[in-house]
Amino acid sequence: MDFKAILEASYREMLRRYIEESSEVALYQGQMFSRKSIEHKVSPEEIIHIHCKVLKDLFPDIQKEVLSSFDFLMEFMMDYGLAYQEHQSLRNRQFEIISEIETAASIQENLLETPVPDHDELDIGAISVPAKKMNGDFHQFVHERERISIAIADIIGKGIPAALCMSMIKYAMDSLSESTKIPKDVLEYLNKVVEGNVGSSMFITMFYGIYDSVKHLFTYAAAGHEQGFYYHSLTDTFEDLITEGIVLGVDQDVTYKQYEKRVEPGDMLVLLSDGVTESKTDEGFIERSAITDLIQTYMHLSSQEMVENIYHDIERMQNFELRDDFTLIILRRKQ
Amino acid sequence: MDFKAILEASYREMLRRYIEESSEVALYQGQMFSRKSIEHKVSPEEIIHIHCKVLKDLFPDIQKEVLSSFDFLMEFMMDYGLAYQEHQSLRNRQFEIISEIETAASIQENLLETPVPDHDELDIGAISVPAKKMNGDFHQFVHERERISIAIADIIGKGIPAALCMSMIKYAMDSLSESTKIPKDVLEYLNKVVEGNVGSSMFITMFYGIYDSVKHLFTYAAAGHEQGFYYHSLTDTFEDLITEGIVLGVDQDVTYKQYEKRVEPGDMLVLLSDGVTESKTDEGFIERSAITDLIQTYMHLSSQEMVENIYHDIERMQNFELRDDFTLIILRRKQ
Amino acid sequence: MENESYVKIISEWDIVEARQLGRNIAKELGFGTVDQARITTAISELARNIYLYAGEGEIHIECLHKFGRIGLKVTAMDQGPGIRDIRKVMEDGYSTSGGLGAGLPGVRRLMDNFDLISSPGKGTTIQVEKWLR
Amino acid sequence: MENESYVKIISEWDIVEARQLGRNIAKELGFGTVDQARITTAISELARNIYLYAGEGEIHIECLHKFGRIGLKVTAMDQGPGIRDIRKVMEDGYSTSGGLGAGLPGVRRLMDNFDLISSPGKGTTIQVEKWLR
Ligand SMILES: [Mn+2]
Ligand SMILES: [Mn+2]
Ligand SMILES: [Mn+2]
Ligand SMILES: [Mn+2]
Repeated sequence: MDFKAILEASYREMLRRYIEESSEVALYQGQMFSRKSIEHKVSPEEIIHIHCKVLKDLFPDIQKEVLSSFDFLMEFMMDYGLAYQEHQSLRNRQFEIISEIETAASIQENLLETPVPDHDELDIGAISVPAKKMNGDFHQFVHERERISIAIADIIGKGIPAALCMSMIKYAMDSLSESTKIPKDVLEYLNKVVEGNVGSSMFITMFYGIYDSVKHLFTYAAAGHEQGFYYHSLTDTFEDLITEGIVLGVDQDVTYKQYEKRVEPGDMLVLLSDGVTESKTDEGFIERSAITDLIQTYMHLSSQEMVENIYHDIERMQNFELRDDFTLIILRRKQ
Repeated sequence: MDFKAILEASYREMLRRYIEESSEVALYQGQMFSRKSIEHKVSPEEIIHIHCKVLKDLFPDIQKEVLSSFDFLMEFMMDYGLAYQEHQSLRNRQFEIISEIETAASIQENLLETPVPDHDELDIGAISVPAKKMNGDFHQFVHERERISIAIADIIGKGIPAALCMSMIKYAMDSLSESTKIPKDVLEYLNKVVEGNVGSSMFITMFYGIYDSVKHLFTYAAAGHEQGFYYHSLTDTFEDLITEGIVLGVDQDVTYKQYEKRVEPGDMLVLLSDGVTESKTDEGFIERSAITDLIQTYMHLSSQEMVENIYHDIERMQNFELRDDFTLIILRRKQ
Repeated sequence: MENESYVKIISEWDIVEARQLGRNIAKELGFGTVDQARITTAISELARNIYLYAGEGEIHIECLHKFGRIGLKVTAMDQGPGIRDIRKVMEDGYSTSGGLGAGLPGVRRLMDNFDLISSPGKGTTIQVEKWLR
Repeated sequence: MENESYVKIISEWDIVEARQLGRNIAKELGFGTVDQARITTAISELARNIYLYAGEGEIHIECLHKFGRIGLKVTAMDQGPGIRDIRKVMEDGYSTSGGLGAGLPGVRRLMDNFDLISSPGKGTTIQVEKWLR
């Protein structure tokens, strides 16, 4: 027996039972069965037709006009049926594109993998989550002897174009010679790369810092990037990590200012992308103070646990819809 | 009055008229109106509800059981309604993704733009057309003093992942120091880049050659790339440009063989990607000899006209559907 | 019943007439109510396309008897501007987005066979068939 | 009518009971037939998720009276395996592809507010609300 015959027979039985008993069971069975008919691509106008046919059987003395009303209802449902069939086909195509994007995203993830440095005196945590499949945020740790460099960048824009652009930045970073690894020089070099290669449509914000783990000195510079926070353990207060400097890719000949910070035991550096601070909840954008509040809440945990908990809280505040790529790094000098 | 109230009133009127006259006009109006309700995101279960309500009004003595049957029908339509709402949302997302891919494609096009060198003694033509929106073929000309270098590469795979990978190759090519610009060295360097960066999932075939326009000597090497053709003007014959060498990205320590060809006046170098030779028509794959036949046909034209005509002929042979990215370069030493 | 009937599409009323003709013939041939409605919807869409984009044209309806099977064939023809990008109009989600209705992909779904010939500036001919099961 | 009622979900029959409870309360609160069916479908989906993925759990139904408005709140809770990737299950087309039904995006569409807390290994709590218009 083909599905349509089964459908008709079951429909008759379920409807008869429902009319007799008015029971919730019959309605539940109806819903379960309707999924099967969706699976079998039965369109809604056919359901109307079956309903009408079954009524005629069950109530032989039903008004002729009532029966004929179903012709009208069926006609009315016709376009719904077509929209619904289009749905099936769009969904299939979408799955194709999505699987392509997922492949690209996993290549990207591979490419950008950057293990968090393990250091006796430092406790570092990092999380980076794309809003869509592909990440337009970038971060990288490089650990060479006493120096740990931390880069965090955000391509203006999201998705595939941003990801394309970012794989270039990554490559440019890798080809930095060791001598250039002074924050302001790095930004000036990358600025030229972006200006030359990416075209006028793409801009990149970046924060680049080097932590000297012998002197406990943090040297940094930034190009239009979201300001981080500095946590003073002694006074239990947060301070903005203020930096000046235009985004990468606007002007060939920009120079960047460089800053320094002596890091005391228990102090924390908090670096982020604007996806963290510009999270939008039902009540509007969250305040920067909401981030520092969350840090306070989780401060007793390790840096990695901190960034993960903060991410999960903000994800929930946004109803699980990220509006921008989200990157958060915390570096704490151990007590 | 909001749309649902209008819908209900119109539905009543149209149904009343249809039951009275059984006319096609009423059905046509019903269909037109149903599009409006689709536009206003009215779901099918609501249509069922309105139908039932209107029937009750029009036929006050309708059987109670018939009316209650609509509760069942409504329940049955519920999942159809949800599928239909999902359709709206999927379609919006699809349009978003497509526009994103188009942006990425235009960034890529910008990035890969490579003007064809203009030279007194040489006539060069090039065409590269992606099968999907984004190109997984790559070609580049660099003209420095007497040397013209020509690179042509094909990422195994198409679409977004290939494009992502290719923007890296482009960057790696740009950062080649001048001293490394010997075909076999270039391939060995790029092989290491691909192996280190792209991960095990991506392979790239490449042909790299340097034309010395003083000595008219063409030096070249290839990594698993589709073989080109060499045209001898004197004998009016084609020869395959045979090369040995494994694709990039398989093994760190590969070395490549280098070849040389002295180019006489009227001779031609034909470089291509496998999208040209593996074009599939209704009669199966086209033969490599079909390409040389086409070149013979258009040989009286300039190199640029040649590659464009050949592309258009092959596009038509395939019913305007490219199955792979298509790149064709012809370099002719003028008579 | 004649073997071929047709309706000239000039005004919106002609769309209704083409629908009616199609429904009648489908009924006579023995199509069930749901298929009658599908054939009518397809005709409606084709006629409406003529009315909206070409100004005028014709809808022909033929009975098919081939290999012992019975079917119905609808031909919609006009001398309108033609379709510039056929791959685009046959794409899902293209015409439905603005509430424009089923569009040609919808017509293709409603019927069994679909064929389209169009030359820019010369007009469009669309032929669709549905077979009795 | 009490202010909160609940059904333990252990067998498939309990899904029906939860639906019935929800429909009754929705009706008493004055929701129309369509909204009653929507609330019931949402409850059905939540209860079924508990039954299929957590084995057992509870569906609580409360009446809401806030700012002079009347609403209905459904809480579904279990101590099941939890949801590992919340964003994934909230994605359109993810659950419906296998004919699995509305899924959580469907539940979200059927109701006005949606909230979800889940910890892997500890369980899931979903709260949804619908307001009388
Ligand atoms: Mn961004
Ligand atoms: Mn951002
Ligand atoms: Mn390829
Ligand atoms: Mn290829």
